[in-house]
Amino acid sequence: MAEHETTAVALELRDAVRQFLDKHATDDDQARRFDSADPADSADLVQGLADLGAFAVCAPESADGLGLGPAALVPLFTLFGERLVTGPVLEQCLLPGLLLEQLPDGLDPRAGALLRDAVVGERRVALADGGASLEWRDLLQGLETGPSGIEGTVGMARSAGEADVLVLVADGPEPAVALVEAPAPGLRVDPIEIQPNGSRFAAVTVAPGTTLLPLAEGEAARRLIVRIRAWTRLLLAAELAGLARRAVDDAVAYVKVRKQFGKPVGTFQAVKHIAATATARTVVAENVCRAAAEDAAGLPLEEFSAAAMAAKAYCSEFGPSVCEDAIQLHGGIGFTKELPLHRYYMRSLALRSWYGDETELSEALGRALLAAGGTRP
Amino acid sequence: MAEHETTAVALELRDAVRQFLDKHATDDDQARRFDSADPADSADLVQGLADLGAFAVCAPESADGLGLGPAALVPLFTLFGERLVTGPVLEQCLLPGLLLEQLPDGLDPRAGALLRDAVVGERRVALADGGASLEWRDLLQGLETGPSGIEGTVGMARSAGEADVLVLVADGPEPAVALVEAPAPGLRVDPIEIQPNGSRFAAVTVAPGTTLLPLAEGEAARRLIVRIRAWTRLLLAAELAGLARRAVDDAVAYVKVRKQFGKPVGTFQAVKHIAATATARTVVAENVCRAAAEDAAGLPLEEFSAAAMAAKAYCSEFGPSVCEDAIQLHGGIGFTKELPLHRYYMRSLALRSWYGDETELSEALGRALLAAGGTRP
Amino acid sequence: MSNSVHSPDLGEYRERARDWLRRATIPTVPLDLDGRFRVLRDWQRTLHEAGWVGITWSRDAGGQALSPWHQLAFSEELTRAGAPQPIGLIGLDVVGPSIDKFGTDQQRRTLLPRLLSGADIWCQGFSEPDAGSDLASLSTRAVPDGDDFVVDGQKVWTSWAPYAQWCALLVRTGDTGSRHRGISYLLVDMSSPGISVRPLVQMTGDTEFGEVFFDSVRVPRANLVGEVDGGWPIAQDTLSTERGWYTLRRQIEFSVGVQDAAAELCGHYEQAGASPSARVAAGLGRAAVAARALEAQTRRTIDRLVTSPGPNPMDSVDKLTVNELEQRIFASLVDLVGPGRTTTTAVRGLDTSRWTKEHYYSRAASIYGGTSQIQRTIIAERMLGLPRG
Amino acid sequence: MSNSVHSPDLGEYRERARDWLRRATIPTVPLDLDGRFRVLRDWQRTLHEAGWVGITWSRDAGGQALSPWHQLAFSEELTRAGAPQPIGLIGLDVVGPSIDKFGTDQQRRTLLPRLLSGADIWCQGFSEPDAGSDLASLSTRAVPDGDDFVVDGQKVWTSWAPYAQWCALLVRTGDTGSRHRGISYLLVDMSSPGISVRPLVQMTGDTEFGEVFFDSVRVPRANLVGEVDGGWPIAQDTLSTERGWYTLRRQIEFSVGVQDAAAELCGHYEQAGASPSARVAAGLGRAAVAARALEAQTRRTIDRLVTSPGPNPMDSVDKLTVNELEQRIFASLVDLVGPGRTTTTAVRGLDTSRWTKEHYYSRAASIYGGTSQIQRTIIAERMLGLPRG
Repeated sequence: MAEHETTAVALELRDAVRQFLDKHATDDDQARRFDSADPADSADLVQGLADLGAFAVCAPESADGLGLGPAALVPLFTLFGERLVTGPVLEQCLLPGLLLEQLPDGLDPRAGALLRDAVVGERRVALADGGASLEWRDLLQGLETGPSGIEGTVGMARSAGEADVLVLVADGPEPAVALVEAPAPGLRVDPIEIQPNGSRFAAVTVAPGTTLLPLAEGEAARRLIVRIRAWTRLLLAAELAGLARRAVDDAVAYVKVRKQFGKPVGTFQAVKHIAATATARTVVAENVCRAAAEDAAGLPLEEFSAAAMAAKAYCSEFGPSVCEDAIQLHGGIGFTKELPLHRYYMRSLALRSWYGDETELSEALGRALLAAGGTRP
Repeated sequence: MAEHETTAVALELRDAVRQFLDKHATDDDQARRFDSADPADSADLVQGLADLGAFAVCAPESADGLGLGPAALVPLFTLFGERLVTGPVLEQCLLPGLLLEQLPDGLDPRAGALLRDAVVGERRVALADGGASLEWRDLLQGLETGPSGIEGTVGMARSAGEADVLVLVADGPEPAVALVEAPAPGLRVDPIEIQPNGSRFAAVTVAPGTTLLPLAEGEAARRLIVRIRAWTRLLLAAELAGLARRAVDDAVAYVKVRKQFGKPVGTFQAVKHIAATATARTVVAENVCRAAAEDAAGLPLEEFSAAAMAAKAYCSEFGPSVCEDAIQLHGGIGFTKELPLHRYYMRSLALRSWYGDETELSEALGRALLAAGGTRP
Repeated sequence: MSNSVHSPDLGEYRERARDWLRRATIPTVPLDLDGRFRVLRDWQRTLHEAGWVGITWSRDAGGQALSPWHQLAFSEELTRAGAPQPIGLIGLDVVGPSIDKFGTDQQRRTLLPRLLSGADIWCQGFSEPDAGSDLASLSTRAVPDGDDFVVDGQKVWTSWAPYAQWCALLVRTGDTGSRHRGISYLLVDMSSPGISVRPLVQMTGDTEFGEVFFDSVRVPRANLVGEVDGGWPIAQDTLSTERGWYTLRRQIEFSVGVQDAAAELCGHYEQAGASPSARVAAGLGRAAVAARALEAQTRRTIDRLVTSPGPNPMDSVDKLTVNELEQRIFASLVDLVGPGRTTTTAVRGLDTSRWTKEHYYSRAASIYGGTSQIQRTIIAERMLGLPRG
Repeated sequence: MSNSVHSPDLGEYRERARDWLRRATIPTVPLDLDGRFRVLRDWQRTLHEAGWVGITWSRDAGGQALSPWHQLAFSEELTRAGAPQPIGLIGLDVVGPSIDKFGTDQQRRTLLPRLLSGADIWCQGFSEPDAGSDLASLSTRAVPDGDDFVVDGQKVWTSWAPYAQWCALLVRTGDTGSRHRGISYLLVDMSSPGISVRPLVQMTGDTEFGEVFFDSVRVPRANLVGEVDGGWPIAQDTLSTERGWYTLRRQIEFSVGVQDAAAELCGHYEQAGASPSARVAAGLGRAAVAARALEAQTRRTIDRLVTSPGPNPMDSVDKLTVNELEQRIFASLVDLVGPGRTTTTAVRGLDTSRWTKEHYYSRAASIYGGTSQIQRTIIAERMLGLPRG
């Protein structure tokens, strides 16, 4: 497609998703889904998004995808943040399409079939990657390449308990990426008791000899892993920006009507300044994601990875902080379950440290910058 | 002396110093001294403080001291912060008295004489200690015990260029503390080019075989080093609290008279809130120093050391931040040399990282807490 | 902890408290609200029988007539022993002292003993949906009718409302625009007809706050404290004391919290034979610095409780400081569980559920009991003398 | 850098700029103010002769009639080449466009060519000691007298005042209380009798700001821009554009600054054969995140300069963001020199003098050009629609 066609399709999809969410993701719906440890509570939402083509966005047209590239997911995830669309959506939107796009040649036929099924929403995909944190690698553990293929344990894999297909990432000295169908002999998926955050987690153990569908090895795998993590970070950042947007919009609306001392609290300069600061940070959060998406196609992989880290670092820091400002602007009611606001805050904190909070990503980015001799990234 | 007598003497001294500073440490005087790399510019101030007995505060009465203990220096250093009393004052107030008090028995006679001279202001004392920073140990380097005694280089020693007597701290596997008279064969003191900050620095190199006056070795030295560093930190913290106090007081006075939009800027809520936050932090900074001083006599050394680290960490963080608030409250004029405020800020930044900024001290304190099994310190 | 304002030697008192606590059966507090209320009320009775409740109250009012330092020392020992505070703090810190100081003999005689023992739990009906920060604009009306007042209106942020036997209620008895000059202070039996309660669920899942609705509730005139329209100074008088005690109790909880976290981490690293990262050490240390700063600040609070009780803008410095440092302490601690915060799994020995909940709760610190914004305005105007709008 | 609003392909233009810069003699800027002014003015002439000044200006006004993206690309290349900006930015960004848009033909013809070439350096007489944030309250008076105005008053924060040939002056021509309705825009020859200048020394030691005193200074009526009492909208119109360009230029300087710091550290660690600590890496990374965030934000600034020039509350979002991120960048970088900041010694390869100075200067970011407080109020009222006091 030409660029303007791509943009038109992306905008059309976003509008369709927005209309769907207006009906099927009201605050009450999302409250129910958010607190639930049961995937069944978000099955209708996931199916609806599949029907709209959300999981086909970045899949190549040859695999029944929309061929818009993962950059088109960024505005969608900002919307998902604004509407608190949670559950196994990120992995499902990103991974099948990205893998099909990156691995078109010689892809294992069964793997191809599984991924194409996922594109149309007939299978659920999750990611087992020990690299979802650097500082907490002891908690995350990870997979590596053993004598008979990928093996090991990932301590926390998001949505793995409800997945039919797991993307396994081995990031040791011999990098590899493979699929595994669940259930499978040798594969253990143990759900973890969660605190409400919008996502479910499971520990994933792959025993030696588990039947895998290899996707990439060596340098190709290393690059694929960098790419998967970069896009995951950028979409998480976009979701965080959306959460911040919704929180600050709610807060601004509230301080216009809420009265104390005989006038709207939004009249008070202290309130204005908190709202203004939170707004500016939200605008920057949106723009830092948008800029990374704009750059994705033109940048070398390592530079794009750095841009995604920077976006995630910014949004990890200011997403939660904007939500905190929004709670403060609401006063006591902002701290209760009377309003949806608290879920936006809880979600933002959950996303903050998933694939790196601002501290570990700043360190990683600093190291990348030093490794590159001070030039980009 | 009984406790109430001690307090009375300390208060009397503080009042006398205050009156002296009113005359001899005006803003103009301090501007001249602050920017100067020449010790001669603060010689009169140092002599005045000596005459008032400031250097005798914590020396035992047996050594012509006031016997008030180093805790009595804490309010004095808050005052020094408020009045921007800089130069070689901290080392001179603390070290002779503390060493004479801690090492009464079997002290080398020459060392005793030097320290007693310093108590009455007839010699200048400085400290050569690589432990003035943890993170920047590569810059600070340090001394250790060699075959013939203490040797090595301290990259930055405050006021060392103008000292007659250096206190050498060797903190390697064989801790030791010694004095050296300057000049001495084998001792090099190389002044470092400074940026205006109220202190001068020199690099100190002690060659093997330099004539030293040993003060302590082994466990006694280790404990003495902990004690010297703890008091140094606490007095630096007190000075930072005083700098913050002066900055916020100036800013509050300014916003009461400075008008914009037809009224004093202190009328605006945003201005009020910055001033209030800065005030609260200043009060806490003062109190955290005062509390550590109150506790000094009753706490085991390691706990007092932790209390001093905490005080320094708090004041390192909020001393400069209060000055930044004060500059912001002043608007453009706060950023110029028209007012003394900028010197308070520059001084606070210089003290922030001397003997540990909030980051390295938090880490050190965390490690101390973990080493103690979670109980105090 | 030493103090500057002639603190008495508390060694013996502390020893007695420790000794008693060692022998006492420290209750396990259930998570469900009913159970929690029951257990904590029983615990207050136990404490009261042993002479550990109303420590600073006069003997006349059923207390121990000891100093604030004694109260603080006991609170410290209680917290260090892992024991909960008595449940009736609103009664003990706010309402009781008001009744003692401003109430009638009859009120003192009938209400205070049951308040101390926990037989009666009190709630506080001050805030309203449209009068939170601006308390003086409250609109719950009390209209005299024979020997009663008839009360209509709504209160909010009333803690333990569904469980309380009594409520200290601020009501408007003056004209609509009378603000603080037209407010009276009533004591209301919560079993009176016309009272209904709706719990408010907080982000933490706790539900001890609620809304209380008053629909033509009859309150005997004998339950008025002070004069008609004279309720404002009564509320102000004890609110300041409450704030002081709140600061002191929270500070103790934070110090113990930091020590608990350190002990959890220690246990983990010892068992794992590993050494904490710079980030873990610095995060714990950052919390410890904040806890110590707060401890230092509260020494001056207690000086004030002894030497010059009553409203003081320095109370707002305390409150602002607690807000800021509480948030810092728990942000620093919860930061150490990283991505584990979405689960209940212990991370590096840390009790993830506890620290995430404490962290969520800390966000309310800058709102409840007067927002940080209100405190800043009080500091600026009453302490720094900056001109009013 | 890609852009969303149809940015042209700048590859060739950039290549031409790079090529020119490679061949040009990049000046070394002396530290003393006289030398600095002289060298930078010469540099502007050199740039102008090569067609790199007034890039977005119309050909009619002596410019290159290219897009803001061209200007940005050239500024980037200039900074990356280690070359200074032309000195006459106030003329180029603020005064020149005002003269071009609102001035007389005579003003355009005589003033603009010399402004572009650097022959005339302009300063801006807007702020006053009692009219900083509240510019509309300015009180410097201009009274008509024959063919002249007679100007009396004082301006402050006038950059390059001792060196400027011309000053764009806002004066009060209306009644005392007329605020923005009684302000006129005059062009004043700085060699006119009655003008005196006092430099203000900043914390950084820089002295390019000054106070300017006007004592019965005669200014020909022909030097009025627009109508009498019509100066306010002229000033507003270009102040917004200035803010946009300021943001863009600063962003480039920050990005290059972070890269310079990284290169300095790299050189050190390579030479030392050591590896940076977590704190060093995180500090550098933190600065890099801030620089990237600002880069992302300024893409939208340039979109705005192209599609909807003129005052926009989003300008205040930009300014607030620059303030916050500039302070963060330099606080993060100067933090890396630790206790070395009191000296001029390089620490871990870092140019201590440079980073301490940049850090000091960054504290002015939230004051100069409209304080952060003013920006927040503008955002709240004009963008979020919060009610005015």
